[in-house]
Amino acid sequence: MFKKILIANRGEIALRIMRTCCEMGIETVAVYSDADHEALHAIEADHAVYIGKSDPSESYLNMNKIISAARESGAEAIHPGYGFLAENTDFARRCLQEEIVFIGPPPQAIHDLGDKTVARTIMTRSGVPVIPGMLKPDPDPDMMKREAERMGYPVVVKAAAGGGGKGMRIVRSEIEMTDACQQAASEAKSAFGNSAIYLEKYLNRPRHVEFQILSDGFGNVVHLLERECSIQRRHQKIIEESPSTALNQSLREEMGRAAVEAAKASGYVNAGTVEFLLDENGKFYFLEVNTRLQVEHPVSEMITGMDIVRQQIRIAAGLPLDFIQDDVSSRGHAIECRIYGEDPESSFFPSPGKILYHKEPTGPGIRNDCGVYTGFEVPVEYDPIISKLIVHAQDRKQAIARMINALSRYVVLGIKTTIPFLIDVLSCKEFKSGQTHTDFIDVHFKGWQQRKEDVDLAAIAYVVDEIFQKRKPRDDSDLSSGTITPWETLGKWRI
Amino acid sequence: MFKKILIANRGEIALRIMRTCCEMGIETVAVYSDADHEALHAIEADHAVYIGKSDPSESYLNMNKIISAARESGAEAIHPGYGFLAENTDFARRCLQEEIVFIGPPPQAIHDLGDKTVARTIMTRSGVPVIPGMLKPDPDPDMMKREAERMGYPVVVKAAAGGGGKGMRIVRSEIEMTDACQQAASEAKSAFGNSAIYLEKYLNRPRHVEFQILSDGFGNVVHLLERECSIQRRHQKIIEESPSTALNQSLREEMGRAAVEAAKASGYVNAGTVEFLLDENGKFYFLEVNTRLQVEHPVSEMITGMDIVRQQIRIAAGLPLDFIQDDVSSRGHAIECRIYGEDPESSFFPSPGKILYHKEPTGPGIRNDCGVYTGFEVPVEYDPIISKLIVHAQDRKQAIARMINALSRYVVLGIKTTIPFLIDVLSCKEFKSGQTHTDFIDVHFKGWQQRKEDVDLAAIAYVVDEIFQKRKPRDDSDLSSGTITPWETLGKWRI
Amino acid sequence: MAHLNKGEKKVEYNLTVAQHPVLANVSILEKQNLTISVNLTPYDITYEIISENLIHMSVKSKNRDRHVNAYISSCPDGKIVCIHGSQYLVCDLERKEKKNKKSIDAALPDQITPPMPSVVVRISVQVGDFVVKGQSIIVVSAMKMETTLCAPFDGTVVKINCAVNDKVAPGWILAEIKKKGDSHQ
Amino acid sequence: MAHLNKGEKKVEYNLTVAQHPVLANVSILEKQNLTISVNLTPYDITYEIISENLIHMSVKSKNRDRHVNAYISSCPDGKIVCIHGSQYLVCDLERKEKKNKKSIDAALPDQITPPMPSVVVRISVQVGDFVVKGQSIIVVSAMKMETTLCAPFDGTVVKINCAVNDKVAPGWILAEIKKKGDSHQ
Repeated sequence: MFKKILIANRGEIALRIMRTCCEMGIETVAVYSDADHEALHAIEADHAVYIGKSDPSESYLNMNKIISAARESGAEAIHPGYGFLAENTDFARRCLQEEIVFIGPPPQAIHDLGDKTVARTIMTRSGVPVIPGMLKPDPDPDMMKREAERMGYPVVVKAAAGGGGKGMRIVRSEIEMTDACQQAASEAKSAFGNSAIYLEKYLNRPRHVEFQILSDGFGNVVHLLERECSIQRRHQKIIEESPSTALNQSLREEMGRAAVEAAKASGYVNAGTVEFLLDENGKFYFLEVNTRLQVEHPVSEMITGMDIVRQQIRIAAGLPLDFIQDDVSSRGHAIECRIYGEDPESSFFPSPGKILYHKEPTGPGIRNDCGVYTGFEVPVEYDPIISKLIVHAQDRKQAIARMINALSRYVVLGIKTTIPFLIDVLSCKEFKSGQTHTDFIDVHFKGWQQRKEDVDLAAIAYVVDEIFQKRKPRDDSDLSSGTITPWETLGKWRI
Repeated sequence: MFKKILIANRGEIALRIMRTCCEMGIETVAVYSDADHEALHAIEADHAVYIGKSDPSESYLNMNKIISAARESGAEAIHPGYGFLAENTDFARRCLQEEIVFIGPPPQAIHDLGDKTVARTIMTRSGVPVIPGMLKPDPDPDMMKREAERMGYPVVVKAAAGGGGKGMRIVRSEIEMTDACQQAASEAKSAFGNSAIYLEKYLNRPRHVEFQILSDGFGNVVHLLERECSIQRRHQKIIEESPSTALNQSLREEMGRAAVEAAKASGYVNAGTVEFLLDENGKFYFLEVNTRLQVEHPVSEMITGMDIVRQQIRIAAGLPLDFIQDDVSSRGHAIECRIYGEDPESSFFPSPGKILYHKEPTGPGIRNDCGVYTGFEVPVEYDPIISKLIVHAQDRKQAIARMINALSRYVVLGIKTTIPFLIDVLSCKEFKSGQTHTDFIDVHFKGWQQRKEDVDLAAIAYVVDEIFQKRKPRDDSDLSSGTITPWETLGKWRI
Repeated sequence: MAHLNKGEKKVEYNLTVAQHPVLANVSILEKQNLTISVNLTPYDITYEIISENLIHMSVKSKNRDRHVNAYISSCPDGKIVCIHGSQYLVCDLERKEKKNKKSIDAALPDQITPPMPSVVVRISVQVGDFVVKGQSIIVVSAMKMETTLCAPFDGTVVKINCAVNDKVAPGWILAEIKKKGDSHQ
Repeated sequence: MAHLNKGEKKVEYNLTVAQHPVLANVSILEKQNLTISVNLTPYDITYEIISENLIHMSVKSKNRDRHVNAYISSCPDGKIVCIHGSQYLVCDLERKEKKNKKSIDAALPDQITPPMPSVVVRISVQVGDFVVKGQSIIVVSAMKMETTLCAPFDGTVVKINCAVNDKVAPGWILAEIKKKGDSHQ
């Protein structure tokens, strides 16, 4: 087993990986940029290496710096987390050359599955059902218009190298096509360094159901059941759960088999996720394979009792899986909510800044994978995820109640977060009845505004605080320098 | 189902019960004494009723005040937690008279099982094996000496009304008997209002293994498997785990059947715990039934996936169990550590005072049921439990690693706690190999002193803090008034 | 700002709570007990200061008796209060007025400024262009997300103050648009 | 207490850490970098003040290079430092001396005082009794636990300052014992 692992990431996922390393007796090496001198991942690791300026291209995306940090610190393996270099074929290849173990799939699998059009070809060949669409990317908007005409609108412009909803646009009529292509290509270029885009038919009100898979490179491939991830904002998941309310046992088994087939067909090794869209008739289509640890992996950990990061490290160290498909079973119901530093009243626009107060919920069945603390300045340069709040309970109803209570007790002051929005989503009858589709937020929560029922109480609290609280004198200079509070920006913002 | 429940307790257990009530949509009523004006249970409940002075007899042990609080607030049921009135027959009877549901067993069962000698008679009659000893209490030390002579030393003086190690003394020779009887009787009197004591044969190096049971009053009795609770200080558990390393499947089933038999024989209803001692030859003996929710119940919740408090409330509301014994299965391994405000370097003497800083560990597989916060003054009047830290992992080895890491990240400044002691116990090879007996701490950790390996680092941290930390001016008056820090008392303490 | 009439122990606050105007009249009765009328609704309050960021209150009104945990922190514009998971910005209007006099006028509706520090990705217009409300003017990128800054009304682009790849911050005026109505005046 | 020789930026501390005497010689090199020799062992240190209660340090010595999170809080006697789950009381001896001069002499070995606020349950001796080391003198009860205060040495009970059911606190001298040796002087 490895003695030292470098974690080429930051925030909550870097910390989550450290927890497992620590339990396995493996030393951890963090890397950090200028913005992350005081970040939790940098201070909690056994070692920490400074790798450059805050801009991702100068630090977390800079392969040379990551590789040097690994060399310098004597790390034998690199865990890339999610985002940054996690799905970068060149980086995986570079690790191979440098004889540092990349904790993830082999470069070829990343490459093939990273190009959505290649992936679609592989799946088609292996009999895994795919969504109708183009098998090759094309930069020409006119060509795209012709393809769209052929499939029928609405269609989706997607980045061939995409993932996480970046470089993706729904196009409902021809006049939107040129702009959508330009934006998607530009976003794809800056997010993945690859501007190639292609078209897929847009399914009406599908569900997003994915399967976690583990493959050990010795021919053993198992899946750890499904995650339902239909609740999305800006094409990015925000609530995930397992089991899915849409699957019965036979569909679950069928989709699980397809997921294992997809992994085998692509020569996949390590942990990955096979994503499907499920239509209203219970027909499912291959969407893509995420060749990395997913943000939502804890949902599967809670219901199966497994530690997926531990499995990743074991597989990377060349160990075979020590269990088979029949050993995997589901218990209870798990839900994950992503606590983002975003303003849900304003299209989930990022809300970076200093966290003036941070209190995590604790108690039975509550897990919070968190990357911040009171006083931490959430940087503007990176993904605005604050934490993943996960609950596990005996059934879905209990899990929902547990999550609502946990969210209500989660306090983050100083930046806007998704917490009040998530409480409303979990409390609504459509979510409670399991009617979750990828258009859920657009349909039920468009233009959502925070409830204002406690305005009087807030005024009362202000007054009591003003009169009776003995707080140290307010240091306005500290608060306003470099910090944008949501309210400073709101007045000037239009989108 | 109830609309409102009064919780006749304080601290972590009151909060733990509230969590479940809240998830069930049941309003909670807290009660609090002078010492608990700012206690977490009082501020997190939906309602809170002041019930008197800090001395337990004037508040948490005062039946009239608790009953009035329930009347006044309109609570339909009372959950007693553990300790205080939880195992008080008169209180359970009083609730019955007042037509308030007591969330616990019927008065007769509390009465019979509360008198250890009556309980021993019931078990003997039903064929549950009991430890050799007296079947009736006796106040006369000379009579005790004769009984002890007959059984052979060592023997244990026990409070007939006892529990939690209170009113219990091991007697190894005749000359210790008079003092032991006096002390045990006095402690029993003040703890349980009943000074009756009796003798049992002292088993050599037994393990303490107990079974959680649930009985619905409709004849359905199930057990939720075992908890191994051998690691005790001052005859009180401090580390609990499940599964037990001492049980194989057939012994587990045999003991489980005996536990269910014990519950049936005593007419038990609601959640309870049947405690056994297990000797070196795998023979087990009935020890006692705890007729309440146990401190260590989360261990069973983690491995079975059940919420025991929810089951208690359901049963009290007259609902039958909605599962059978075959539905109960164990997954993974769970360990609980009790974080006490005690000084483990000095015979676990209570260490009350103001918590100057409190940081709970969070992350995968970690649960902390906690009753305090930064700034809270741990009162001198009550049990010194700060929190129950529980971990759940795939196997015992992983659970131990997870617990050690969680403990290392748990910071409580201002009072002494069991944390550094627990880290050392979990790290030692005897615990790791599962060689846990009730004499574990006396044998392996007598006169334990905190490791001093980080003295240099502590000095360095002091210096850096002194020179560079911009802390608000120290308010010595605030810190020393009414607060005893461990260091103020240590110099003067001899025991 | 407080108008404290000594002897009566009454204080008046002129607040906005999440942009709603709120007039709060406070009477301090005794230790830890006060009444506050919020826009004429009377409340009877007892409280405990639990920590620097937490006030526990018992709030009685005609219909309800509630226990409330309010988490509070100061911020440059006032205080943030969090109750039951929802955040409210509470500002004292008189304090704000004072502050505003010192600071430069901020809310100019005919200017385009980014919501947060970001990088300019594309500029879709040129000086002199006539633009319609909602039309894309400048696209900026921050936290891995592109945001389009659109025209707030019909008008003419009179100035562009940035170039592609410029790092820009809130308050910086990236483009100025002369409103259609204005241009005819 | 610090001896600061200006120009050199050197400071010396005379500490006790968990009752171990520690002499710390500090040289401040530049921003966030210093060397400290602890009882002659040299360490090279960089640090980040993360919060009021947390200092993150990188500590290099001849053999090791460690990242340390030290949690710190002031207490009346000095500071409590928690590292890897273990707590250390760190006192500055010179500061302590000053303080001690002001306070009454505390550590009298021939007196019996309770470790915490408690209630006297039993008094096992009378004035004039000769007691042997370890013999039970007074039993007190606190936090539901009885504690026996025993004789620290052989001697004679010269005074008892409490009665059963008295509430007593640390520092109160409940009983005084004249040491055997002393009585023969």
